[in-house]
This record gives sequence, C-alpha cells and structure tokens, in this order.
Amino acid sequence: MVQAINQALSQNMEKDDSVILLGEDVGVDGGVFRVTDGLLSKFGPERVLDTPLVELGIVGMGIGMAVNGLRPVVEIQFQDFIYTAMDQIINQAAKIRYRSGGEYIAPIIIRTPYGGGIRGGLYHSQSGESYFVHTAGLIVATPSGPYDAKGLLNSAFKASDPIIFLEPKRLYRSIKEEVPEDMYTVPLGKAKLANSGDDLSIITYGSMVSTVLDTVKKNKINADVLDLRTLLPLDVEAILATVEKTGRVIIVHEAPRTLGMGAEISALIAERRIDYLQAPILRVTGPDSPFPYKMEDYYIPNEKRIMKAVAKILEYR
Amino acid sequence: MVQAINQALSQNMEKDDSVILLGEDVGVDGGVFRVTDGLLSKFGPERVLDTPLVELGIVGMGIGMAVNGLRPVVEIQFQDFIYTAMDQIINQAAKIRYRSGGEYIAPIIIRTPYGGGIRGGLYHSQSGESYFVHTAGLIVATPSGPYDAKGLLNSAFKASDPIIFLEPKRLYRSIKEEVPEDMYTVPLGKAKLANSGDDLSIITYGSMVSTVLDTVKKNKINADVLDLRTLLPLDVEAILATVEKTGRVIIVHEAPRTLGMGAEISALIAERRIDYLQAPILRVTGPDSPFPYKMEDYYIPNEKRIMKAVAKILEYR
Amino acid sequence: MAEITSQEEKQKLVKAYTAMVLSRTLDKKIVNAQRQGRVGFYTPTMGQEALQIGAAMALDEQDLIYGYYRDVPLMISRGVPMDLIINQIMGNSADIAKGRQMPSHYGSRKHNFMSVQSPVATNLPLAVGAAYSLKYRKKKGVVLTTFGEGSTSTPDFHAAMNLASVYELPVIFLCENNGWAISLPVEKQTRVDIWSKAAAYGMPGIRANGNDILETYEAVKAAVKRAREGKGPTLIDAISFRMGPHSTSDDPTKYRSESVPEGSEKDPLTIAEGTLKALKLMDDKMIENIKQKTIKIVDDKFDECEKIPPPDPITAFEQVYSEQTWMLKEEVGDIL
Amino acid sequence: MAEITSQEEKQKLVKAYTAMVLSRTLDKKIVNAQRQGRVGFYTPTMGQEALQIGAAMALDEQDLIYGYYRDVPLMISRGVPMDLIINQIMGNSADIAKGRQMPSHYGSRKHNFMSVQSPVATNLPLAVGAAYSLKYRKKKGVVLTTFGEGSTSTPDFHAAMNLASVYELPVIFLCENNGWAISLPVEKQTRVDIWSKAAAYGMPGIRANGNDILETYEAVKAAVKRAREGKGPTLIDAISFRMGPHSTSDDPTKYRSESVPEGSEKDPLTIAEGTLKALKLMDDKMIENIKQKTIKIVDDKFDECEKIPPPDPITAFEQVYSEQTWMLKEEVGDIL
Ligand SMILES: Cc1ncc(C[n+]2csc(CCOP(=O)(O)OP(=O)(O)O)c2C)c(N)n1
Ligand SMILES: Cc1ncc(C[n+]2csc(CCOP(=O)(O)OP(=O)(O)O)c2C)c(N)n1
Ligand SMILES: [Mg+2]
Ligand SMILES: [Mg+2]
Repeated sequence: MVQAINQALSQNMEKDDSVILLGEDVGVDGGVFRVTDGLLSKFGPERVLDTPLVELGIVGMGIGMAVNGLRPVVEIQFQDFIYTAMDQIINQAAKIRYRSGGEYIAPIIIRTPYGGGIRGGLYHSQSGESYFVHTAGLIVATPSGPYDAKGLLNSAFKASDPIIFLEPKRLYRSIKEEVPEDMYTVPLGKAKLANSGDDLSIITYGSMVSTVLDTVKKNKINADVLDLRTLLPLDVEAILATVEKTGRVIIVHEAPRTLGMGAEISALIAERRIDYLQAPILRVTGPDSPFPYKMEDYYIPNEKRIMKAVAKILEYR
Repeated sequence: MVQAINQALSQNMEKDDSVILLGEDVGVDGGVFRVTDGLLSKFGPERVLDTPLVELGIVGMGIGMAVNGLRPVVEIQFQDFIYTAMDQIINQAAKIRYRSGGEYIAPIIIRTPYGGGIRGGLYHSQSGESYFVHTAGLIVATPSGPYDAKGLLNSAFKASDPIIFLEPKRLYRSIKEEVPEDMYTVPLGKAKLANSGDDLSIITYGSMVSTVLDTVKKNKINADVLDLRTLLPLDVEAILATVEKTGRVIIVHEAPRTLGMGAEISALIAERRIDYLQAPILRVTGPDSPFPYKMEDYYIPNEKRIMKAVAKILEYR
Repeated sequence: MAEITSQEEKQKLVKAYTAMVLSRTLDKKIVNAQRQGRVGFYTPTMGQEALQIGAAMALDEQDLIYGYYRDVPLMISRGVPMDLIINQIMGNSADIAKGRQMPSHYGSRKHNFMSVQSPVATNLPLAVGAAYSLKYRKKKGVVLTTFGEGSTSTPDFHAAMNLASVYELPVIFLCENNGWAISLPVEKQTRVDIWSKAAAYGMPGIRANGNDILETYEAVKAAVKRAREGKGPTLIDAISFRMGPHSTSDDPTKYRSESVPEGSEKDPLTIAEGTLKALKLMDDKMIENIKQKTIKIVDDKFDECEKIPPPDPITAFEQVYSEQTWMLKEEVGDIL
Repeated sequence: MAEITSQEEKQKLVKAYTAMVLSRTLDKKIVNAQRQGRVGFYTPTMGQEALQIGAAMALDEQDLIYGYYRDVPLMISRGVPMDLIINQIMGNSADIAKGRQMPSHYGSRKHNFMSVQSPVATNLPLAVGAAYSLKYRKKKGVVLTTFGEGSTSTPDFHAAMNLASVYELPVIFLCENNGWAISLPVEKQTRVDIWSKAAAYGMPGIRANGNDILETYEAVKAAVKRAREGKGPTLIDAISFRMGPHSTSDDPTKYRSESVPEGSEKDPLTIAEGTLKALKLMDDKMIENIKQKTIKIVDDKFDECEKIPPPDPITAFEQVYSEQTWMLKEEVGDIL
C-alpha cells in the first residue's frame, strides 16, 4: 500500500503543480513509513516540505494554502498526534466554506496512518475516526488495500472539501494487490461489497476488511462483507441494501466501541430497517480503553471474536 | 443554574483548600457568564487564577496540578474553544492512570458552557459531547437544571477520574429550581426518570430535557422521559428498562446527528433489546451542519420536531 | 510624529481620515442599535481605528488580509462597502454568509479579506499558508494578519510565527495591542513586551504607537517592503487602547478604571486631526463637516440595510460541502 | 571546564560517572537486544548522558521530573533500579504499567519521575501545574522537565513557558538539544538558538555544553537555585548530539552524514573521563574496571528480567478508571 499511495501522490504532483506535500520527516527521510520516499528529489523542497514539529501549524498552514488555490497534502506522522490540530480541523477546515458563504473553500487532504498492529502502544495505534466523522464539513475516507488507497486518493484530489485520509498502517506492507499505472479513481461516498452472501452482513472498513474476509472464507460463512471505504458521508444505501438482504448484521472495527462507527451504522439501521432485522445488531470492536502495547492482539478484533458474534447472530431465535 | 454552580464551587473550595479554579476571565470578571462571580475576592488569587489565553496550557497545567494532589477546576469559556486542548484531554488526562499503572491519576474537572440558545453562531453554540464520550478514561456529565448541576458537581469533586462537565449555557439563567444549601450529591453514572409514561420513551439530556418535558406535558404524551445526566459511562440499565417498558424510543439532542449520543444509545438498544422494539428508534437532533447564528431556532430540536417523531413512532405498524 | 511628504501620501492620509470617521461613526451606530435591541451582538472597534487604517494605507489591493473580529476600520479602509458590514451584522439575506455567523465575523473575497472566525489567532497559521501560496506562485502580494495581544499566548501564534520565519514568508503580524483580553491586562498575559517576542523566531519586532495613524503606517510600510523583497515576516506591536467594552455583552467597570474618552488627546481621531491640521490638509470646519455628513450617510445606510429581510432558513444548512450530504438533505426536510 | 571543589561534589561526580557508564552500557545492551528481536522498540540515549546526569546532580530527591522518552540516564542517576527500566522495555508482568506502553515510556512515582507519554512536549504544561502545586503548598521542591529541541516548535512549549513565567513557578526547562528531530536538523526547526527563546517569556535562557557533565550541572544548579528562591523558571539549552539513530526503527544514513563515534573526543563519556582524571578522582584502570563490571551487571540483570513472564492479558484493560466501567467489563469478557 505504501507504493500505491506514493504513486498517487507522485502522479498528482506531476499532473498539477499546485499539489504540495508537507509534514514532519516527509522529505529527506521519505516519511517514517516511507510513503513519501523519493518525492523530495523528484519535486524539490518547494513542493515537499520537511516541516517543524507542530501539527497545529502544518494543518493550519495547509488550510491557508488550500484557501489560496494550492492543493496541500499534509501528513500527520501518527493519527495519535493530530489532536493539537483538532481546532484547525473542526473550526477552520470544516467550517470555512459555510462561514464564508462559499467564498472561500479549503480543499486540503490530511493523510495519516492509524490503527494498531505494529506494537505501537497507546500513542501509536489509535483509531480516532469518530472524532472526524462527527464533524460536518469533513470527508473521511479509509482504504482497505493498495488499489482503493490509490483510487480514493485520486478522488480526494478532485474533491473540493477537506478530506481526512486515514491509512491503516498495518496494511502498509502486508497487503499486496495489482495497482494499475493509470490515474483511475475509486469514488468517495461509495461502499464496496467485498464478499457476497445471504446469511448475514458484516460491515467494516480499513484494516478489518482483510481480517473479516479471511474469517469468512476460512469458516465458510455465507456473508455479505461491506467495505465502507468512506466513513463520512456513509453510503447508507449500500448499508440498507445488505440489511434488507440478510436481516442480520455485525459491525467490525478496531476503534473503541462507545461512539465508534458501529454506533452510527447501528443507529441508521435501527431507524430505517427495523422490520428487516432478525437478530440484534452486534458490534465487534476495540474495547473502551486505551490501546495496549504488549497485549495488542487482544485489543484488535480477531477471527475468534468475529466468529463468536457470527455464531450468536446466526443462532438467534 | 449559575448560582447553583457558583455555590457548589464555593462550598467545595471552603471545604477543601486543594480546590483551585483557573480559566480565562474567571477572577476579576467573575467569568463571562458570571459563574465564578465573587470567588476571587473570597478565596484570593492563588486559588482563583485569571489565566492567559491558552486553553491547551490551562488544561495541561490543571492536569499537572491534579497529578500533584490539587483539585483543579478549569473553565473553558466556550466549549467551542476547547479543541486546542484535545490532545491534553485525550492523550494526557484520559490516559495517565492507565499508562502509569495507576501510580499517577488526574482528577481534574473541566467545566464548560455548551450548546445553543444564546444566538452565538457557529463558534459559541457547539455541542461537542461526542468528542469526549468516545474517549475512554473520561467521565462526561451534563446537568439539566440547577439541582442536578450542584449535585453532579459535588459528586465530581469526590471522583478520582478526569471529568468533563458540560453546562447547557441556555439554562444558566432560564431555569429556576430549589437548590438546598447543603452539599448533597447527585450520583455520576445514573440517569433520572424525569417523567413516567407507558407509550414511549424519550431519552435526552442537558438543555433538551426541559424542551422534552414541556412538549410531553403540553401535548399530553404518556411518555417516559429519561434524563441521562452522565453521558460517559451511560446508565445502560436505565436505558434498557425504559425500552422494555415502552418498546418505542426517541432520542433527542442538540448535537449533530451523525455519531451524536443518539447513535450510541440506539446501538446499545439494537444490540440488547431488539425484541422489545415495536418501532424504529428515532433521533431528533441537530442537523449535520455547523450551528447557524440567525436561524438557530431551526437548528435546535423543538416541540414541532419532537411531536413529529412522537406521532410517527406511535402510529408505527 | 512620523513624516509624510509626497502628495500621494497626503492624499492617502485624507482618505484614511475619512475612513476613520466613517468607522467611528458606524461603530457608534451599531453599539447604539445593539442597545436598542436592533443588533444581536457586537465587538466595538473604537480606539483601534488608527492602527488598522494606518496598516491598510501600506497595502495594495492584491494583498491578503487575515483579520479578526475587531477589524471594521480595516475593512472600511480597504474599500469594503458599508452595507456589506451592516448586512453581516444584521445577518440578513443580503449578507454574504446568510446570517450564519455572529455579528463582527465578516469577510469578503472580493476585498481579499478572509472571513473571520471566533477562536482567536487561528487565522494566523492560515495567513502563513496564504503567504506560502503567494511566494510559491511568485506573486508580489503580502499577507497582513491581525490579532489582539491576548492572542499571543495561543498555540496558533507560536506555530505561525515560527513557520513564517522558517519559510521566510511575506507575512506581517500586526498585533492590535489594546492592553486587554476581555478582563485580563497585558501585564498578566505575559511578562514581556509583545514586540520583543519576535526575536524568539528570528524576525524583527517593531513597536508602534497604534493610536497614531502615521506611526503605524510607517511601521507597516517598512514590514511590507521587507516582505515584498523576500526577506520574510515582521511582527508589529501597535499599542493602543480599547476605548469601549470588549463586546456589547461585557461590562468593563468590573475590571478596569482607566479610560480614554472620545475626543481626548489619546483618541486616535484626535491625533489624526492634529496631524491633518499640522500638515494643513484640513481645518476644524472641514473636519466637523465630514463628521456631520458621515452620520447622515451611516444612518441612512443602516436604515436601508435594516429593511432587508432575513435569509431563507434553508440557507442556514447549505454550503457545508460542495454538495449537500444525504444526511443533511434528510435532516433539513425534517426541520423545515 | 566548570569548576568543582567541594568533597561532596567530587563524590557526586564519581557517582554520576558510574551512572553514565551504566546508562551507556544498558543503552547498548537494549539496542543489541532489539536487533536480536528480544525487544520491540527503543529510543537510544547515547550521547545525551552527560546533560541528563549533570542535571540530576543538581536536584534533590523531592524534586519532580517530567521527562521524555530519551531519559534513561536521568532515571538511572535518580536511583531508579535498572530492572524497573528493563521491565518497562520488556513490557513484562513486573512492569509498573504492565506492558501497556511502548518501550522507552517509563515512569516511577517512587522516584518522582512522571510516566512518559509519546506526544512530544505535552509533559511541559503538566510540569508547570506540578510546580504550581509545589509553590501553592509552599514546598521547596522544583520541577525539571525535559524535551528535545524539535519540541520547542510545539504549542505545549509555548504554553508552558508563558504560564511558568506568568506565575513565577519553580520549573527548569531543560532542552536536550541533540541537533535533530528525527530527520530535521535544528537549523530547519527554527531560525534562532533555543536558549534565546527564553527572552520571549521573560525568563533567563542559558546555553550549556550538554556533552560536558559539569557544564550542564552548573547551569542546572543555577536554575535550581533561582527556582528555590522563588524567582521563577529558567530555560537551559544543553547542546549535545544524538550519537545513535532516532529510534531502532530509524535509519539516520538517509538524512545525515555527521557522526560522533563512541570514544571520540565529543563523546560525553570521554569528556567526563578527562574531567575525572584531571581531578585525580579516577585513572584509566579504574575506568576500565567500572566499564567491565558494568557490562556483567547489565547482562545479568537483563537476562533475569527477560525471564519474567508477560503480564496477564486482563491487566491490559484495567486502570482506565478508578473502577472498571460496565462497558469495559463486558468487552473484556468477550475478548478473553
Ligand atoms: C481560543 C479562544 N479562547 C477564548 C476565546 C474567548 N475570547 C474572545 S475574545 C477574548 C480575548 C481576546 O483578547 P485579545 O487577543 O487581546 O483581543 P481583543 O479582544 O482585545 O481585541 C477571549 C478570551 C476565543 N474567542 N478563542
Ligand atoms: C506531537 C508529536 N508529533 C510527532 C511525534 C513523532 N515524533 C517522535 S519524536 C519526534 C522528533 C522529536 O525531536 P526532538 O524534540 O528534538 O527530540 P529528540 O527525539 O531529538 O530527542 C517526532 C516528530 C510525536 N511524538 N509527537
Ligand atoms: Mg486585547
Ligand atoms: Mg532533538
């Protein structure tokens, strides 16, 4: 996935000289995950900025660039470190169009690795998508593999709204996929049915998609697996379609359960398709605690926990 | 409610000299809403600090005080301005106990007015409770009137976890209630059945409680009205009990719908009491947009919108 | 008193004074209207006219402004029509932002004046990004960003100052140092002079008497020159005084006794009038004449704007995104 | 070279050198163990021993430390037992925090060393609050807080410096200036010397050669004295060099060519050894002897700690609150 994102960045920079990258260690070092490797030497220090250590500043500066016709891509080294910039994201990026009557817009892309799986402990493993998804004015997208990563990022470059682009860091090097050379797009706001089945629906995204697919395959579960791809705005039609089809729903994510994405998805279903439900809507998620270092395998939803939920929901009534 | 909070602060300061107030304009000026009026002259400048303009700093400084045996109460002038301090709240306050194996704790109280109703526009009206409720390690409480305000705050002073105390600013001067002189407590984590009825359940909190109660009374609706009082952790038993009783649920809050509290409550019900439900779970909330100045009456849920939902849910099937 | 000699600058000064009178008159009009319940809220600018208008004198049209909620004089002197400001304050249907923002939160792309937010100093990092864009595109514009002295304590001030300096960007940081952050005097905000903070970022810091239009003009002119020459940012500490309350919700008698009454010798208008008279550009009669005419103009414009109907409620829920989300469509359907 | 004369200080210096050797030896041990896959991650401290241990020499036991992830030598010199550190790095069941935190994130209340977080400089505002508590309670302790030079760009640095100064608090801000923030050299982080930033807050800023234990000691001693006398905070810029990579995940050859090899004249250990020899407190043989003995001690302790079993998984979900929430109880029931 690292290469796919690198390619998307590189191709968009080639195509459009208003694209500027900024972030800590994104230049000479090529990013701590090597996502921006080689871009400094290709595009020079005016387009690839190794910034001082100030998330709030680089996000704010990025917004200022976006307002003035550039297409900044800000990298936050770990999503866990984005919170000092929350005010810039919530009160500036997400509200500029609204407050200025559309006179100013802020098409910034904020890329950041998120989630666990690299033994990063509580400050290098967070899945903070809820903080962004609750913020009207933002678009929040997250790929589940290299193909979508490039395609969604290409779409992000065409959008005119601020975008939080969450990269499941666990997948950076673990998932291999064919990625076309051309600048194809994967549309924002559209989920993907990653597996088709009749008995139940598993709704998920990001790093959990492959875990769910593996589980389903290995255990021969006849399930719809919906990869959301965009978390804000959600693809409600795709969600409702799978509910109508199976009547049994599990939502899987790494983020803590309380007000995690599962809450919103569950609520959307409970207010629209209650009559289709043949079982409770279950959530298999990270627990409501910080993310532990040593015991991370217990934190992240795994086959065992998904299968427990599957069994429960299939047996229901 | 202003006097009730003032009294709770004053009495706790009298009782315990480790209680320190800090915030912008909380001293000489007595706070922009006059909540801390008179406390500087009563307790002196070492205990009531008029701070420089830096939310992140005063929250961080408060955490440091709390870690070292004081009982700081930090006022954030408007909840809308808390976001630069999110990192201190999420990564420090909420995680100190956990990361230090319990050796250090941070019993800080962060008070802040929130919500609309004073024609404050998009930067003086936000209801950001979701950002805190998604953060394990915090307690989040919000009163619906003077009695609870004092009682919950008294409980907060006894707790040893960091507490976000959200004060519905619209109620500061609009709701009158008898408030006992003594230091009674209202327990954290317990909801209150504010009205008892059989036909449906309306779950709400903060500024919406009085709106819901007025609506129910005026329209002679036979409804349970549950005032959550604490948003994290939620009183799941009280929520489930009312669902079991009525089978029809509406959740009302001012915050935007997507990943607002309604999402979590709905999800809790959909995963535990699906068989009791006789109708969809409806949410009557602020829309997924910033909060407007001139048209705020359209933003905040009102009688008309609540009654629309009531009608829909009572007619269902 | 700073010196001006060229005919062009003298003309500028006359224009600037007219803008000062207009700002002052409009300010008083709005404050009065607020007392009468005709306006919801307002942050008076009285006392800060000279520094804002002096700064504007040093700018060109293509220069960008990232200002704050106390910048009505700055807008006026940029040529922003009065009705744009009044419509914003009324939040009526002619307002650019359709009444979405509280009064005092104006903006106008046409005048290169970024729409104002409430969280203080958060415009500063944006100004830095704006300056980066200008530099990257090799344009000759500069960015002026304004904020109160209280705002120098914020994270955003620190971030913006350092970034502007590291990238040598054409930004002028104009601190409107009125001595107070609501109730907190500057001495309790920080232990040093604001201008001296510039050194921590390796940029020049200039102190100017913000009540004297020419002194601020000179200071900003020097900073603009530096910026246009590619030498980077400057911090200007324009020392002034907030003649009114912090806002129409504020009662300054709770926390301060000092005052600068209108027409007193520290009033920036008084100082400007002295300068104009010394330069023989105006006499008392002309001044009085301008003031009287302005009252009428402002009154008329205000009445006119007041008649404009409120925005359609539906507009309160538009322009959140380039396209309205399905949630919002649904929610608005439910609301209206 | 700074001067020390008293017998007590000489003894301190010998102890300090022993701590330096222990830190260095432990550091190398952990780095090696990491290469062998026995440790998950680590941020080496090699090169920063002198400044940390010099600082510790100036403190009393009751003083509080708010350090960061590169402070193993500081802990060692505070008397933190080696196994506490190794157990943290192993994340085993003997670790105070039960393996919840990544390696390099230690803490020990007994030693007044606050548990370390990852987001840089966010310990600084806490240090200020801690200092407020000391002052409020009229205790004579001071607070030492450490951070890298890269961290001076953060919001937290600005906030903490200003607040400490406004309230005249007993805090020593010790910048461990190793010249690099991962791949960013200090020249690109900011345009001025770190010590000079102190002036923006009205506090003294002292530059010290951080590779020389006595120079840092003197600087911190002066700051501690000032703090104990109630005169407020000081910023110390201890200039050093990161001899190793940023962390075990980092490859510094990608971005820098300079190096300070072990044993070279800039190595803080070499400098300390020179001082000891000049003061006739040690000779080469004694030094070699200490080094050899230390290797053995470290090896043994490391092996011993490595045998300690991992924590019970259940502990990963405890101590989130004073009492476990019902959600977490339920979730843990589902997980285990
Ligand atoms: C981040 C933030 N915190 C608090 C406030 C509330 N507030 C509004 S104005 C103000 C004082 C600002 O003082 P200063 O920067 O000196 O500007 P002035 O109003 O004096 O022009 C405060 C605290 C705010 N708008 N933003
Ligand atoms: C707020 C924040 N942003 C980014 C990071 C990622 N990061 C870890 S260390 C580091 C560089 C810190 O440099 P410096 O402050 O000089 O300390 P040093 O590591 O050199 O001792 C960065 C960017 C972080 N830990 N916290
Ligand atoms: Mg001010
Ligand atoms: Mg460094």
